[in-house]
Amino acid sequence: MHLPCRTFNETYEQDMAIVRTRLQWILLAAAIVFGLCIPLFTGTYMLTVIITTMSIIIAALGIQILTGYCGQLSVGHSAFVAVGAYSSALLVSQSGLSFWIAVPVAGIAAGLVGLLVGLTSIRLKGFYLIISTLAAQFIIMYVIIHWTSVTGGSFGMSAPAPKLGGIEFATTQSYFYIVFIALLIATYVAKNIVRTNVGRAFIAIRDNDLAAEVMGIHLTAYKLLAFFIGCAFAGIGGALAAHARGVITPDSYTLVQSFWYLGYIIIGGLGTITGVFFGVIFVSALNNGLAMFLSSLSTIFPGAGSLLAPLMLVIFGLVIILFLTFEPRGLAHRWQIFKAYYRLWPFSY
Amino acid sequence: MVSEDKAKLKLEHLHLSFGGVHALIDVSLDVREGEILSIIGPNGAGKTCILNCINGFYRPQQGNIYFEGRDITRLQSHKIAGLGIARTFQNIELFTGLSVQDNLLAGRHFYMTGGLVGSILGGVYLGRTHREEVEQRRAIEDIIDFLEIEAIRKQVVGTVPYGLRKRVELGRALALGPRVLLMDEPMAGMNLEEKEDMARFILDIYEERVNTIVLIEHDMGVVMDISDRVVVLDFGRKIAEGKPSEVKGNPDVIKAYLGKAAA
Amino acid sequence: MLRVNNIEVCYSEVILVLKGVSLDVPDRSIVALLGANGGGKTTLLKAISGLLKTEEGEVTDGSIEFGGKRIDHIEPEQRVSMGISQVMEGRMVFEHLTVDENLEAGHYVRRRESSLNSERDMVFSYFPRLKDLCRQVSGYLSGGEQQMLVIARALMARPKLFLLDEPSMGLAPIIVEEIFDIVKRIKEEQGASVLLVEQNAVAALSIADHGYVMENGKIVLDGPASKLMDNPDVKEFYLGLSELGEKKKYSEVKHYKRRKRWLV
Amino acid sequence: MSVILEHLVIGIAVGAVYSIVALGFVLIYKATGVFNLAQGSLLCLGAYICYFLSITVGLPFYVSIILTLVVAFAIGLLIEFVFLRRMIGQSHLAILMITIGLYLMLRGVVLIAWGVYSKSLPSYLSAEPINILGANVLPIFALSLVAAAILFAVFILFFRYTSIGVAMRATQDNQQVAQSVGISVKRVFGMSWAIASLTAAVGGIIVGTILSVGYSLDDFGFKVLPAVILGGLESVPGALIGGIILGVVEHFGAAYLGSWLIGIEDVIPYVILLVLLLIVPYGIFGLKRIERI
Repeated sequence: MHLPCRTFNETYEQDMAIVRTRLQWILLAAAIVFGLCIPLFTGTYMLTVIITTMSIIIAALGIQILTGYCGQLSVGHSAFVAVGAYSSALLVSQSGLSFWIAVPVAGIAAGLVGLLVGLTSIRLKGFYLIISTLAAQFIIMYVIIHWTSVTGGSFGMSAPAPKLGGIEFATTQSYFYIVFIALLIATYVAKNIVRTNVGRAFIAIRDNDLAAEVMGIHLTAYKLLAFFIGCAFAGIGGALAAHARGVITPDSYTLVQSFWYLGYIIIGGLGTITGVFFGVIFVSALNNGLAMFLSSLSTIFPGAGSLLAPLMLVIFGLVIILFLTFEPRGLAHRWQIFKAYYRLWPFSY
Repeated sequence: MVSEDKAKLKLEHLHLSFGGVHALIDVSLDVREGEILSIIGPNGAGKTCILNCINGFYRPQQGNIYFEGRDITRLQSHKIAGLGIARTFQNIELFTGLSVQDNLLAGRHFYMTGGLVGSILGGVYLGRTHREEVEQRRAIEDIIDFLEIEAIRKQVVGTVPYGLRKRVELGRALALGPRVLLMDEPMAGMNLEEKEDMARFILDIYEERVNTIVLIEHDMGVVMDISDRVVVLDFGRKIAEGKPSEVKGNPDVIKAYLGKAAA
Repeated sequence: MLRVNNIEVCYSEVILVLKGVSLDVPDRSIVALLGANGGGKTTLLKAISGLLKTEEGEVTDGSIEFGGKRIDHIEPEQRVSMGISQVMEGRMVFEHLTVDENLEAGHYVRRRESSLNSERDMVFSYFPRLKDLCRQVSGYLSGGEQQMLVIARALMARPKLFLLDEPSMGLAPIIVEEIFDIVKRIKEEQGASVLLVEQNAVAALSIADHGYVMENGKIVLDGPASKLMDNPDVKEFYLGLSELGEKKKYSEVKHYKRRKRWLV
Repeated sequence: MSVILEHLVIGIAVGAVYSIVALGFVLIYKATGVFNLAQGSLLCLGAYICYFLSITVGLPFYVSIILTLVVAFAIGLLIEFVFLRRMIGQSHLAILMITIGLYLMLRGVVLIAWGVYSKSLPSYLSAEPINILGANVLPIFALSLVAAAILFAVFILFFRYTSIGVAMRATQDNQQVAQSVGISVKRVFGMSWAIASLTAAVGGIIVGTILSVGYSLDDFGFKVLPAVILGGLESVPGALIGGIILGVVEHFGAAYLGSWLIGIEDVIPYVILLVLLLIVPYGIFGLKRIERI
């Protein structure tokens, strides 16, 4: 919104650019270089946490597009993540397909399932639409749990690590780079979708579907597109996480997980791409911080570690409520205020 | 300017009812190329229903609507918009989360053909989608300038005051590059000064941009002064049609709508 | 009866909407409040009725007195039972309820004091048309009928002070006439006062005893209604008459506008 | 033939339980416009409180039932006061998310307080089936039929004939306008949460007796959603009929398809619901939104 001091837009191209000033380019480059260096100084455990967080961000970008931008509330996001995870795992381990093809295909598969669920959005709005995504959550997970011959049922199945021309990306370090690059691409794609014509159509539908129609926006087509894109991101995020862990079980894709995805974008801020990063990283940090605290506590009180999951539920639920009550625009909004404050740095007013 | 026989928009024997309530009964009317046509009538007479039928929100049970000779009765709303029929709403229906500029750009939706792949790959610095965005920005700047809303270009619509919002909505309708503009109570809730501004914009639009305008309005001063023809509705029926001066003197209209004061 | 002393109103703790507004509504009188959109008229009404709180608005300075008691910190429902009823703009009926049930909801504050039926009959004496519609779902009424219903609903609480917000908005001239007649009758027969916010200045000043003009959150002019109608600025900007007293034509709107004197 | 009848009767009896849970849902939605996804959590909490009072504290069962209802009423008031009061006037979506937050929180609380293992309530009814219309039904189901009948009669009359009932419906229509006619929106909200929590506790005690008391009872809130939607979000009679349809469909599903597709009864309601919603988008008894564009 506000430009740094002494920066003026003279052409529409400049006005539209995401990365506008030289400083922003430098910061972006620095961030990418820093990202690439992460494996050099973190341990395997920490790196796994980071990889998981990054794949969650990719999936959360999907729900941000679907719910945050297009306004189609989804309470079944983790089921679409599951579709991606299982498709990719099946394609690699059963059909022997290469990881590099399986992941995009998994994304498309999840997107298509999403499209099917999205068909209900043509007639349903608001609370009634929640039901169809909730139904998707239950029905998809029912199929995964009970189709034991294919999915291994509640015992789960394995998702082999990727290979590229004989080189196995078995180490956490090498897998980090795959996910990191995927995250960069996903962010770039998401940002582009939401700031061009397609994104404007999504927001138009979210804010006022009647007016959107009068402006010539094909409601059905764009709602379905939002479902496809949102669920495709979920699928790709799910597939990447699955291969990172090596094993997948249905209990990582419960309704509670779907609520977590909604929580990420509430905490980060609905309708912003940056917000997704803030939301997921915030919750992930909270979760891991709490885990560390409890495990250190369990030396004094044995059994404190088993409190992690329920305690995290309480804290997460409370954080969602607090954000909705006191900072409904999420962390991204705080970040905007912070940036505006340092706009004239080093001479702040 | 008004050509007598060229009907831009033709409504033939429209019947519309909602569960037993008749909203429109056998309404026929022509909107001629190059005129400002006002539709007046008491509340609930079916004025807005006519607009809703024209742009495809409601499907009349009987009757047909032709636009430039083409039957549009059963077309979907977004297709009708694409043909060049734009409208504004009684209670301002803007995209409150978008900036003024993006609201207008959303109105240019039809002119952007890049689609999804284009916007994924070329949205930022390359390709046709990018050129398109720049082009459309130029087109809407023209409208922004025309409606004198430069100062709020980048403001989120939710924070813009009421009078200006009406103008933004008008701008969004213009962004569609329409051949017919339907306006539903553009002056509602405005004071005299704002009404004058709005009247000026409507007349300017009529001269420079859209030569066929359909207006629903309650302010008789505005209706009688700026419209070429007036159609009067009452309980879903058309009870009068003609030049403002003719309608003003029509005893049926006085009885049903205008009241003693106007006589 | 109502005295507003120099109040300031803020939204979301930042946006100052009213900047020191004072206003009096004497007993048994109609006071018209004119002014441009976004000038703060509706905000003033909501400050008086207490509905500001649901919109993150707050009276930050000054006081509002009703019948000698300060009311600016009490809950809206208490103000209704003290005798202040607001009729909000936009014909806000409870659209899924029938006409009868709407009236019953209006009677809620007096449910222990008077019988529903007698109050309803009193209201029907002003709005005979509603009697025939009483089993209908109010969402399907016409605009004029809805406007009558919301006034009737407010009347069910037997208020001493009506706050009427834009009762003529979007209504046919003939209905506006009818509604204004009824408002005048209510004032005379019920002994109530009315604070009327209205864009239709001609109609408003014709029934009002006193008038205020409000712009940008300040009162810029006030006086007896007859005197206001003679003021040249009011004539030009609110009544639509040129300086010679002729009606202006919209087809000849100028691009240059005379500046209002009170804004300089 | 008699087999089908027996399935039908049992289905209806199970459905009565669903309707009680659905009723709590409808009550909150009707008065406050909140789509309460934490309804199941209230049920679960009710069951645990009853367990706590009757087993842990050791009160006589009937005393603990009454105490449970009192506590549940208070909890409803408390939840509304602490978490929802500030949200009056906010968007429905935001409030929906608050209830999601509540769901997560309450599940956490229950897990911390009572752990993951299920508990059982004292057996206060005989396990001898009784005969209704030729079908053998457990007494608990008969009890739930009676409870459902009483609750529904009370609430239908309440909304139609009392001023407070009308005030609650008015508040659902438009909060600010309700306030402008002197209805205390806060009181209406508090009341409806309290009543809904009480209803949920009744459901919790019944469900807890039929199954057992465990943390996953909160999923019941989602299980009855098809019933709520089917009946229409704001219709009390709709909740009754929706609940019974759900019970019957589920029971027949389990009886006739369950042998091939294990657990199919859990998803059948959703499949049917989806198909139905595409035909009747507002449910069977739902209010059609009155749109005046």
